[in-house]
Amino acid sequence: MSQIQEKTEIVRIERLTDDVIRITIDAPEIAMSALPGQFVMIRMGNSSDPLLRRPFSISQTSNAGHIQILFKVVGRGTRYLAHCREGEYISVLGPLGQGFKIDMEKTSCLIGGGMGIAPLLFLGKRIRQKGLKVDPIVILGARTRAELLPLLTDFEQLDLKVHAATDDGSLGHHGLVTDVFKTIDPGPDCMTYVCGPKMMMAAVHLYCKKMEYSCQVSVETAMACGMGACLGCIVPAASGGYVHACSDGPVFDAEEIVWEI
Amino acid sequence: MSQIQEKTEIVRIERLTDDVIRITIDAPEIAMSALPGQFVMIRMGNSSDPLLRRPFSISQTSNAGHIQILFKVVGRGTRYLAHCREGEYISVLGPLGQGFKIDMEKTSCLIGGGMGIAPLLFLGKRIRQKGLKVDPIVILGARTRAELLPLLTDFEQLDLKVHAATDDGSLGHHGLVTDVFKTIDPGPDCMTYVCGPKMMMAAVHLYCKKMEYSCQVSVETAMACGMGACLGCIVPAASGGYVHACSDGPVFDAEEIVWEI
Amino acid sequence: MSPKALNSSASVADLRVSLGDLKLKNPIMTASGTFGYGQEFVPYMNIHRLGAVVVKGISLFPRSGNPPPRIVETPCGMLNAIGLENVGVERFISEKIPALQAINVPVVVNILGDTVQEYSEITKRLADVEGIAAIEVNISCPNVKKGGVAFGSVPKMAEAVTKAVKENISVPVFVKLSPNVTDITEIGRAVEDGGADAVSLINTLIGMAIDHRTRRPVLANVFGGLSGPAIKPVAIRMVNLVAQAVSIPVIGIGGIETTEDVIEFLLAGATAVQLGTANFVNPRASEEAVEGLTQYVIDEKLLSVRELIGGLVLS
Amino acid sequence: MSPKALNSSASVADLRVSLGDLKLKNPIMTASGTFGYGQEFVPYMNIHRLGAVVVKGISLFPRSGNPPPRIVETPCGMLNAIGLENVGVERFISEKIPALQAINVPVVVNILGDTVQEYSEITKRLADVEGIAAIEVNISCPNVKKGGVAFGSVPKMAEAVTKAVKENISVPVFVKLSPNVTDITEIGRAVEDGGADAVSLINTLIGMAIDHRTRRPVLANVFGGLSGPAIKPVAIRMVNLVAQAVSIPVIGIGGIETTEDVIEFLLAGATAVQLGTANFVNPRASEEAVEGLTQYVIDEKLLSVRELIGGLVLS
Ligand SMILES: Cc1cc2nc3c(=O)[nH]c(=O)nc-3n(C[C@H](O)[C@H](O)[C@H](O)COP(=O)(O)OP(=O)(O)OC[C@H]3O[C@@H](n4cnc5c(N)ncnc54)[C@H](O)[C@@H]3O)c2cc1C
Ligand SMILES: Cc1cc2nc3c(=O)[nH]c(=O)nc-3n(C[C@H](O)[C@H](O)[C@H](O)COP(=O)(O)OP(=O)(O)OC[C@H]3O[C@@H](n4cnc5c(N)ncnc54)[C@H](O)[C@@H]3O)c2cc1C
Ligand SMILES: Cc1cc2nc3c(=O)[nH]c(=O)nc-3n(C[C@H](O)[C@H](O)[C@H](O)COP(=O)(O)O)c2cc1C
Ligand SMILES: Cc1cc2nc3c(=O)[nH]c(=O)nc-3n(C[C@H](O)[C@H](O)[C@H](O)COP(=O)(O)O)c2cc1C
Ligand code: FES
Ligand code: FES
Repeated sequence: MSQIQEKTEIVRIERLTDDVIRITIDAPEIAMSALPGQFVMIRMGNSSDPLLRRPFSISQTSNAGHIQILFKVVGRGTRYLAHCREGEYISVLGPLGQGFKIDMEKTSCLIGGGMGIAPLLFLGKRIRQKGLKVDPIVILGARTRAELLPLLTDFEQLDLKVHAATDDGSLGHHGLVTDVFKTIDPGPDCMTYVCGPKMMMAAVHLYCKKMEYSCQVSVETAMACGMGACLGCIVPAASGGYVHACSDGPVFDAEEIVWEI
Repeated sequence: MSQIQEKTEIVRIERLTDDVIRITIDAPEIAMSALPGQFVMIRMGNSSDPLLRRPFSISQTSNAGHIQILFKVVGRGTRYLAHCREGEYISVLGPLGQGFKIDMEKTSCLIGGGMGIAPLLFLGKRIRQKGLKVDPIVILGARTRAELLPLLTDFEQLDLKVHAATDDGSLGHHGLVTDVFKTIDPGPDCMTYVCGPKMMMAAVHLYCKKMEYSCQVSVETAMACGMGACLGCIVPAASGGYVHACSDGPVFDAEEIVWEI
Repeated sequence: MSPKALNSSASVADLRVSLGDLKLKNPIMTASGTFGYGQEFVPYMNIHRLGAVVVKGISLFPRSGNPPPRIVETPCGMLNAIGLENVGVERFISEKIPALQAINVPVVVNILGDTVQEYSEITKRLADVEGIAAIEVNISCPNVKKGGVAFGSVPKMAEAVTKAVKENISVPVFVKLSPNVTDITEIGRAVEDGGADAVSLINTLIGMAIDHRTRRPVLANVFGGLSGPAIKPVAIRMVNLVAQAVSIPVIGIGGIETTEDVIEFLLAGATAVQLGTANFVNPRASEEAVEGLTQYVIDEKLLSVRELIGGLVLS
Repeated sequence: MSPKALNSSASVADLRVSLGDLKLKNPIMTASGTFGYGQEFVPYMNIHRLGAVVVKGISLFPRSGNPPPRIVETPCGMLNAIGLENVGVERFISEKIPALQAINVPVVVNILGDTVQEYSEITKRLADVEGIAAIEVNISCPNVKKGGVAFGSVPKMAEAVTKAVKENISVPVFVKLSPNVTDITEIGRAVEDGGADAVSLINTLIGMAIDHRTRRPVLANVFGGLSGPAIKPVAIRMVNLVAQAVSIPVIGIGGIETTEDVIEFLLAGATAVQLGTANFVNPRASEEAVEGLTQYVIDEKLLSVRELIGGLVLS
């Protein structure tokens, strides 16, 4: 019997802002095998309402067998999760999906917006561990300083220099992460890893196309199963037909999918 | 706008045994107007599953505006309630139904079994306050000493002598409350107030009939609304047709209803 | 939403809708069988703020209904087999109507029968009674003359019942459709042909619950009607289908609990809505929906709530 | 229940059931479209413990299915409009069957078509393929030749499809009924007449969800199929009705999540059951139901699980 699905204990809950929360979960099997860009599906209580699990990117793993997720309270499921207590048990399924493909030959550029920053921390850490010659470039954006600051700290602890951008200019560049990206020259062999709002990812993808950078994006869709069984999580594929966000993704080469902009 | 329905705060949670819990709720309007034998309908969370409110007898009220309910964890609803924390808010509807009709002229005999003891405490207190000449007779039964003891204490604090009976003989009489009742002579003018398992109430009713005592019983049925609107909570009436447990009861003269034994 | 904001702006929000000749101050009604005879809710809410109240189904003679158990909770819903317990049309007129008139809200009388004849007779009896805003005809009952097939599942029968009621009364007649049919639009068109002023839908889906411990059906009646949030997706779709198939107004019913639910039913094509099971969970649900809808009309700067009706955007 | 107790006594619990000529080691199956092609669940459970696996519906040619969004959560349920995305019968045979054979569990192939002709052709193509335990015919699809009326809602059409499949294959044929009909027993009898070896029911109820903010249907396809616990009461009743109306076995489907649910469906008259949406919530649900049912048969000292079938006690 595989141990991928677990009754896992919440070991820490950190309220980073009013509606952004980080939860540390004791899930050794998941922590051991997870790759950056993969996600977990978490059950929202024991009731049949809400019925379906909710997907969250794995934002960090630890050698102690913990995983971390970072989420914003947007609806009933996340409200439930926000109401959980340390010591409570939740049911976690994972690690799921195809993560980022780390390219050791290129300059890495991690670009994240809002909760899309979550998987990039895990990615940044892994890149650090692999010991790439050139330091990855990290560009992170959010609405406000209050939202962005707690997320930056993690990256800085990895000794990664972060370029910040906020919608209100309260931290770093006043504007979009793409603006910042355009001011940086990573050299021709650049691999961008992007996660954030759809419009932001589309903009980064367009710029990468122009600059002939490679670009991987992590997409979000509605999901019922997270494991390729329901066929609910499709994204139109550039080659025609559809790909499945949960099993073919959530990370795709930006060229693989159709961008409706 | 009537304030009968409230967002009320749980001010105290006491775990009397593994599965019997007493909750104190700050609900001044309910506390002020409640009568012994009345009940409240409590919502089990914000989810639509479980959908319906659950009925609980009011077990005590205080001048500080608190009400108490005493319940056993038997299913999802009560499990939810058991999981609540002090300081949490729950939605309470009440006071509902027709309570006990206190007869000042007769010797009161309060007979309760299991969670049926809950409304009798409120009744005993009210009878005490009214200052009946003869002390009420109180006979309480439960499965074990562990279950019965914490419930007895409340009555003893009212200076009421309690005759105990337990299924396993670990406290008081080894057997049924009816056995105890039969050993007591309350005199001819006796009003029994009974709440407990159906078989127990039926047995007390039969004995009262034989002895020509008056007998009021508090019945339990499935309930959707608790306020006479759904017509779901019927009990076959001795006069034909049905009475409604939530609005005609839950307290009935035992003669009013049909006892299928 | 602050009550203050509401009161100060309530006058500017136009929530009026019409169901045939019946003008309602807002589209929020309560569903038959879930709101008693109105009186029961007086301690909990301001009934007069509702668009209308639909009372428990009334038959020609009193009925004591089904034996217990009559209700059981199901996932996000409940089954009921009340068996149409009611005081009968005579006592309804003498006892309930006067009290209903006192609460100052349009009263819709839901009626039911076992034969077309019975429907006619109840209607005749109600024809001269003051204080009835409209009749809602429940055609989900089995037709005893036709071997128990529900009036609501055969177009011709549904039309016949509608005609029998229409011929005997001058107030608007709504016909309440059963969802337990292959093609509800067919029944909708039939009752429109029969002269209905509006259609109400949906009544309950038929269901059953079994207690695995006793190995018995939970309900004494074995089968019961499923209501509550569980059925909302089925109801919205049927409202949407029927609203496109008929030209009379549709009253949307089924799992409505919140202002958002109301808006969804209006967008799907309903002119008015009824809240049923929600009243049990929250006796103030319908009044809160009136408040919520008022605020929505203001916030969205709608000229009238009627802009929402059938306003579903299809790309 | 301790796994140890289970293993030591598993041999004494008789969970076998028969669906026509197909003998299953236990009555727990997975529902079409909710279990992929089986492979997806290998990391989470011991698939070989299941009675059978029903694969995603297969059509003559590959289909890419409906555009997104295809799914939306509803109270205690979900709507799906996958649009029957599948690899087509050829790739199914060449790619999926070999992998399915490796997991060592009977495989039921769910098929669908737009015309009777298409159903025949898929069946012919599957007739000689090794490793198919049975065919399940999905007749909820609209018949393109008959103006889009679903095969499953007209008895004659349902019978014709059944016959077309039966004539072309020797393995048992199950026909899967749609609940969106006035009288499901009529369809059940028709497919029995057509030669079906068993009936599976229910497929999804048709429903719709609207996003009140965008004022659009949530699903690109507008309508979708409602599944999950919400529909359980409707499913149990239909299973109970059909089990009494036909003499072939009934496979119960709809909102089943737990061992208790399985027992209820068996009592209602089902010979076997399928878990659908539950697999998404808990990928181990079907295996847990096998464990739970085994323990139940032991605890209740049943000679066989078959004692439960139709064992509903009516007073
Ligand atoms: C692969 C993947 C990884 C994800 N990782 C994270 C993460 O690390 N941190 C995080 O905060 N969120 C993440 N999400 C989004 C997260 O799953 C949703 O926010 C969550 O499911 C909402 O649940 P809810 O019950 O609170 O909201 P619901 O009540 O379901 O919905 C509330 C509101 O949120 C919107 N919403 C629902 N699902 C999504 C979604 N997938 N994306 C955007 N809006 C949505 C709804 O349309 C609605 O407006 C991820 C999603 C996917 C598919
Ligand atoms: C007027 C009234 C007053 C009540 N007062 C109290 C009280 O003071 N303390 C208390 O502990 N309980 C009381 N009850 C019973 C209480 O309402 C139920 O225990 C509760 O509703 C169970 O909810 P649940 O969700 O936990 O159980 P469910 O999941 O609904 O059911 C779990 C199990 O409990 C059984 N059950 C459900 N409802 C009842 C019921 N009404 N009586 C007996 N068994 C039931 C079910 O059949 C099932 O076996 C009262 C009931 C009524 C009608
Ligand atoms: C307890 C109960 C009793 C009902 N009685 C009636 C009735 O007498 N006449 C009728 O037309 N509908 C009756 N209904 C159906 C409701 O009016 C409504 O159509 C149905 O419950 C769906 O709406 P809901 O999901 O909001 O409850 C009853 C429903 C319930 C739950
Ligand atoms: C995402 C999804 C896809 C489905 N695809 C099919 C299918 O291809 N063929 C079919 O006959 N039924 C299909 N169904 C219906 C299920 O097999 C089942 O009949 C239904 O979901 C009810 O069971 P449940 O409530 O346990 O999910 C699908 C259901 C879901 C949720
Ligand atoms: S979420 Fe089910 S297939 Fe992707
Ligand atoms: S519980 Fe609804 S009428 Fe009694």
